[in-house]
Amino acid sequence: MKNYQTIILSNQEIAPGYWRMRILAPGFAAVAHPGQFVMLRPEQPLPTMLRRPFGIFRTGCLPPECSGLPPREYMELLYKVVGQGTRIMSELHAGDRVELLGPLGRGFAVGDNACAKLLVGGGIGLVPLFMLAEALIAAGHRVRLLMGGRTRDDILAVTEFERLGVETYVSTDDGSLGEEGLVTNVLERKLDEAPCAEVFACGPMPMLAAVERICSARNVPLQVSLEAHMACGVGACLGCVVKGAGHSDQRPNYLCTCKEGPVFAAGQLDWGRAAASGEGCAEGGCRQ
Amino acid sequence: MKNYQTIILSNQEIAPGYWRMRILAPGFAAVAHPGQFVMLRPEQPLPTMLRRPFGIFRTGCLPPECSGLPPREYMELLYKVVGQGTRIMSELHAGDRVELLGPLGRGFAVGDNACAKLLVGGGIGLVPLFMLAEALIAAGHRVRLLMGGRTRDDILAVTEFERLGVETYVSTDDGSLGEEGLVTNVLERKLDEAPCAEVFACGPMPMLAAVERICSARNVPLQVSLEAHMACGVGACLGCVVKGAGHSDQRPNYLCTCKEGPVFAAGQLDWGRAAASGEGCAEGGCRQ
Amino acid sequence: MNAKRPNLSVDVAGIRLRNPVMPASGTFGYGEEYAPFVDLNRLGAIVTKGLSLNPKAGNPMPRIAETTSGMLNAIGLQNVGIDAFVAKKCPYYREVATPVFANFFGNTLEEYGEVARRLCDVPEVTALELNISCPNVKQGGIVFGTDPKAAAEVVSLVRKANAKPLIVKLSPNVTDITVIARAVEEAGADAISCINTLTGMAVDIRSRRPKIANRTGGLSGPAIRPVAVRMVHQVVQAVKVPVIGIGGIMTAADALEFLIVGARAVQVGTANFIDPAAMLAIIDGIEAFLAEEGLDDINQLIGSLQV
Amino acid sequence: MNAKRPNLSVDVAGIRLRNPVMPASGTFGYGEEYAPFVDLNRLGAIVTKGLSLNPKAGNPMPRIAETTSGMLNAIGLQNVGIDAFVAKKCPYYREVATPVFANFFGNTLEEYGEVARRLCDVPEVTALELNISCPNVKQGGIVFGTDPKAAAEVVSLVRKANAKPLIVKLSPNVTDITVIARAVEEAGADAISCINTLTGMAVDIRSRRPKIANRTGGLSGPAIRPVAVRMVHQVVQAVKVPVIGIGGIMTAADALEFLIVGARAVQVGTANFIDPAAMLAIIDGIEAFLAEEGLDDINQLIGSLQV
Ligand SMILES: Cc1cc2nc3c(=O)[nH]c(=O)nc-3n(C[C@H](O)[C@H](O)[C@H](O)COP(=O)(O)OP(=O)(O)OC[C@H]3O[C@@H](n4cnc5c(N)ncnc54)[C@H](O)[C@@H]3O)c2cc1C
Ligand SMILES: Cc1cc2nc3c(=O)[nH]c(=O)nc-3n(C[C@H](O)[C@H](O)[C@H](O)COP(=O)(O)OP(=O)(O)OC[C@H]3O[C@@H](n4cnc5c(N)ncnc54)[C@H](O)[C@@H]3O)c2cc1C
Ligand SMILES: Cc1cc2nc3c(=O)[nH]c(=O)nc-3n(C[C@H](O)[C@H](O)[C@H](O)COP(=O)(O)O)c2cc1C
Ligand SMILES: Cc1cc2nc3c(=O)[nH]c(=O)nc-3n(C[C@H](O)[C@H](O)[C@H](O)COP(=O)(O)O)c2cc1C
Ligand code: FES
Ligand code: FES
Repeated sequence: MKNYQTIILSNQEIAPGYWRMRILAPGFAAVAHPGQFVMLRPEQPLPTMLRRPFGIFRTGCLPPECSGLPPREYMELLYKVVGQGTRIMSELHAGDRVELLGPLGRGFAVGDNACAKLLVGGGIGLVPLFMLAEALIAAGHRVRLLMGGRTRDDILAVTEFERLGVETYVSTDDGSLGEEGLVTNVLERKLDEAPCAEVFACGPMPMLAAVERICSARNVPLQVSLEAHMACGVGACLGCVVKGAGHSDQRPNYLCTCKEGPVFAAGQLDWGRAAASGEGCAEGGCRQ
Repeated sequence: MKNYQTIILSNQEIAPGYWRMRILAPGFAAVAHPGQFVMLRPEQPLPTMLRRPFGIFRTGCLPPECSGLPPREYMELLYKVVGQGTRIMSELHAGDRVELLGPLGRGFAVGDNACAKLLVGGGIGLVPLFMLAEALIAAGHRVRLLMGGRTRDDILAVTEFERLGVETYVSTDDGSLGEEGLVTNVLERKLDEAPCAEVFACGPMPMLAAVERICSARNVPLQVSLEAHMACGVGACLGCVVKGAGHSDQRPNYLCTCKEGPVFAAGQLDWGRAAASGEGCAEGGCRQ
Repeated sequence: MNAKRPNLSVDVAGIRLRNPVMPASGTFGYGEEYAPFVDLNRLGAIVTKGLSLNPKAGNPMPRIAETTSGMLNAIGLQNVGIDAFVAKKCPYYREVATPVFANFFGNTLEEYGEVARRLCDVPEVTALELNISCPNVKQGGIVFGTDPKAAAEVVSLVRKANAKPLIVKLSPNVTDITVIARAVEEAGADAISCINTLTGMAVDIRSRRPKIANRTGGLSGPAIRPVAVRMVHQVVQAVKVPVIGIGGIMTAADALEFLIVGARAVQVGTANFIDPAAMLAIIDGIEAFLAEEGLDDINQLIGSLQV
Repeated sequence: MNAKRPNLSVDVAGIRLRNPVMPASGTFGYGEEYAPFVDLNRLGAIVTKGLSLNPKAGNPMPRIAETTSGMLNAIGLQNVGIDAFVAKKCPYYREVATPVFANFFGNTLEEYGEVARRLCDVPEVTALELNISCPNVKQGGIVFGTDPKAAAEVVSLVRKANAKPLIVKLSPNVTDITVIARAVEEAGADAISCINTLTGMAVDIRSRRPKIANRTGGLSGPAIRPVAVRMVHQVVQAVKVPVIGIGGIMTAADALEFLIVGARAVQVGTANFIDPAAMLAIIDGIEAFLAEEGLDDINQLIGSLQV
């Protein structure tokens, strides 16, 4: 975990409203785990000021150039323009300065469970699954990606997963790409076909809640990556809490999304309430 | 007076800390008078928000291009980086969008007085004198520019005045360019040589106060261009007032720098107090 | 898409406004200053700068300073005085088909009363906006608007002096704004506008001097918006009369926050300096929002906060 | 240039600090969270998040929202409780050579007293920072810090319960902060810190819901700085005890504004989120400013406002 004052190497729109930003980050790859995130801020006078949290899509290295430029390690974000902060990000160019805090939080736990790995991504929730897929493939696992989105525009980077050797299954709400319907339908079918599975999911809260119901009904291990509004990203402000399992007002069990997450084993969380709340993330607070 | 939503054509550092910005402004030249100003704001999310006032240095027109680009009318600023707003301006590039309100205020009155015209500029105070020189030369007057600055870096655009046919006399506090000493010494000498003169001055308040003493002692007509912190630029906020002649708490005589100025005949202002205050501009309020 | 344009008109203090957007006092001159940029006939109302019995000189320079997303001003309520206003500024309003709200203040109860009286027979003025954020010089400088009794007293006096619709503008520099709001409602206010500026200060670190000559000044602009939205929310729940929301409104989205918490109309202040046509963009933006949300009347949006 | 480095150390409530810069409560965790970015031994002090007698759950989500140049938070004073603090967090402070100020609060007088008592025999805690911006549940939820009598009462109780240096942190949501400041000084405060957050609100216009679940939250960040500087200026003139300035400090220049109006030290809050090393940059910036201005002691700058 480090505060990089660094530059953008490239920033490109890859689908309507979705951008990919490559940021120079020496030494980052060696310490980044799948599922971790960063807090980012353009280094310029801005009316918005808080850093924004983004998953780490991947890390990589540019080879040395004929011009004599040495190899350059980078990390990559995939982001969706949703508000002022991400809009400003989309207007940045190669060479513009950014401040990058990370890698932060607890990522996916990759255990020795030999069952098939099912990665479930909803829209931009795909982001943390790429490095996870890399790690699982490297460890010799069979990896499938179930990718859902509203329309074909929300289905991202699938060919990159395929290049890793991941089997991909795409579904869209409007049927404009892949199967028509919810990604959770695909998940149910896959689990019915092959119940020895482990599931890793990231996406909007209603999707995660459905995934949790499906997995807990079948006793399939599940890890989810959550989102929450964050100020510090390091466990200091307690702004990003979610309710943990067994939470009650009398016996609060709060978990910090930034520090104890963003990835949680499903059993750590209070699904009843989270599902009922319909928020973009499970609700709650920081366990001390 | 119009609110242009337009673009920058160029923005270049012409001396350490001094920049020249050319802004596309169709129709501007036809209505701009020497001594008027604009209120400028980069059209991007910013932590600073108020527009900044700048004198109009000159207007011009780019000829049509082989590429087919039609002739483009522009206006030009000369500005000094002094704080956050001007620093942000200096980081803008050709093509960046700006909002430009103007031309604003009352400029120099060019009467039929046949005496020699002495233009006295201190540092960036030179700006409004260029269009004045153009107008005076066009009207057949003999025009001299007495230009003062702290060091050679503060002496700007003198050759451009010379190209108009203006005789220029440079002085610097440290003698690094031209005569060593204050521009007011040069003014005294010139007035002693040829007392039939009319003086137009813009620069820091202590300089203007000295110019006023020199001119009033000799009964030489003087117009000065003042600076004041401005919010609206159009006479609505009353933030930019200066004390007019005969002002007292009982019988206030306030003048709006933005609307009744920025150029005033010396006799309109309350010099006693202004000089004593040592502020960057005469002090006061808006006459109604 | 809705073919019919949504209704934007609202009723404030018995006055029908064509839309809920008007300038905040002191940021739009007497209206005329902005006529080159804004068709005054498109506004919900025109609000004049603060008027007093006698012409007022205002504070020494510098009077304004920018702060982060805000500005401080200490204009000192400089104005032409009520008689010059009536004689020289009012005739212009005859050419404009928009209601005019005359904002005014006094340094004593008597002054407040007298200004109100002199506005009785001025047909160009539709309503009064009473600014109670002024020190009561007779009572040791305590601000009328920070004490519920003093506030009520000045409101009932003005209420008696002039029968025009009466809007009372509250100061945010108080522990509990609902106490003041209830006091002025009981004393006869037909509407409440809030907030005026928060008292603030900024220092030039090189000269060690306050950035404005008066030392402290009123903080306005987007910086104060969350405080303003909170206070409007509180006041809307505390009183029955309509509330006009003010504070840091730069965009239609900002104005909508106030309307959603229950403001019947909004005033736009500092934004006029940044973009002279800000109010027009805000009106258009509100209309577009209603259309997007499938609402055909702005009154469906007002007070629609889900809690 | 001055070859000798200027003196930055100041005395607050009888404690010598190596420099006047410390975190604001609740924005720096217990200190440990920021150790990867900030050498805690470079700070003037460490201020803990607010502690209460029993562990406190805090408010529902969402708890934070960004506003223009500010943020709203309604964490709800979630904390581990005083006993867990002493048992689990304090040992870490033994490795740090920086005074620790324990910020705490209660919902009743008794709770305030009891927390203070339990901090008596905790050598790792150098001083107490008493947060009186909390509702008094027994007295109908009126905030201790908005009523001079209630404020004085809680301060004298704590004063008796614990002999450590006592800093009292004031709420800005009051009509006249000097009244509260004088009351807590008389009741035995050794220093005053101000300001806590301004109460604010923001609304999501699409969902029509408040942006934070608790509806209102505390506004912090550069937006509030002018209000904070004004209040510190007022309090410095009203009391004799040292004042710690807080509110929207992002840079050394911002901190210097507070010192110039008379704050003996400053706390940095929201800035820590934006730049984890903000306090170090501020300390370095203050030192550089003193050198540029030819001052060899920060105490020459404190209170140097020219009016
Ligand atoms: C651990 C984590 C990983 C994330 N990874 C990605 C990613 O890889 N790609 C991507 O596009 N987005 C990701 N997000 C969501 C991303 O942080 C938000 O879309 C972004 O902060 C929105 O900022 P804005 O200024 O454009 O939107 P605004 O709505 O204007 O933001 C206002 C405030 O709300 C916060 N906010 C708004 N939406 C969210 C959200 N969904 N989650 C958290 N805070 C939010 C912002 O940070 C800001 O403080 C992630 C969020 C978290 C918590
Ligand atoms: C009529 C007029 C014409 C001007 N013409 C020019 C010009 O041609 N070239 C040029 O370089 N400068 C000119 N100035 C000065 C210029 O407006 C300021 O230098 C500029 O506003 C500083 O902004 P800043 O954000 O960089 O500085 P900051 O000091 O950070 O600004 C803070 C605030 O103070 C105001 N301010 C600071 N200095 C001045 C000043 N000297 N006059 C007015 N407001 C000030 C700013 O507008 C802003 O609101 C003119 C000013 C006036 C009133
Ligand atoms: C320069 C200036 C002058 C003002 N003059 C007055 C006034 O005369 N009377 C009044 O009631 N409010 C006055 N105000 C307060 C505004 O009407 C408004 O309440 C405040 O600025 C908050 O709104 P804003 O954030 O949109 O600017 C003034 C504000 C500014 C910035
Ligand atoms: C997330 C957050 C949590 C806070 N928690 C506390 C707290 O527990 N106790 C307290 O006295 N102040 C608390 N505060 C207030 C700060 O200490 C400080 O007074 C305020 O944020 C203003 O300073 P700033 O603008 O530098 O952030 C908190 C502020 C924030 C932003
Ligand atoms: S974001 Fe601050 S604790 Fe998680
Ligand atoms: S700048 Fe507003 S009146 Fe001159």
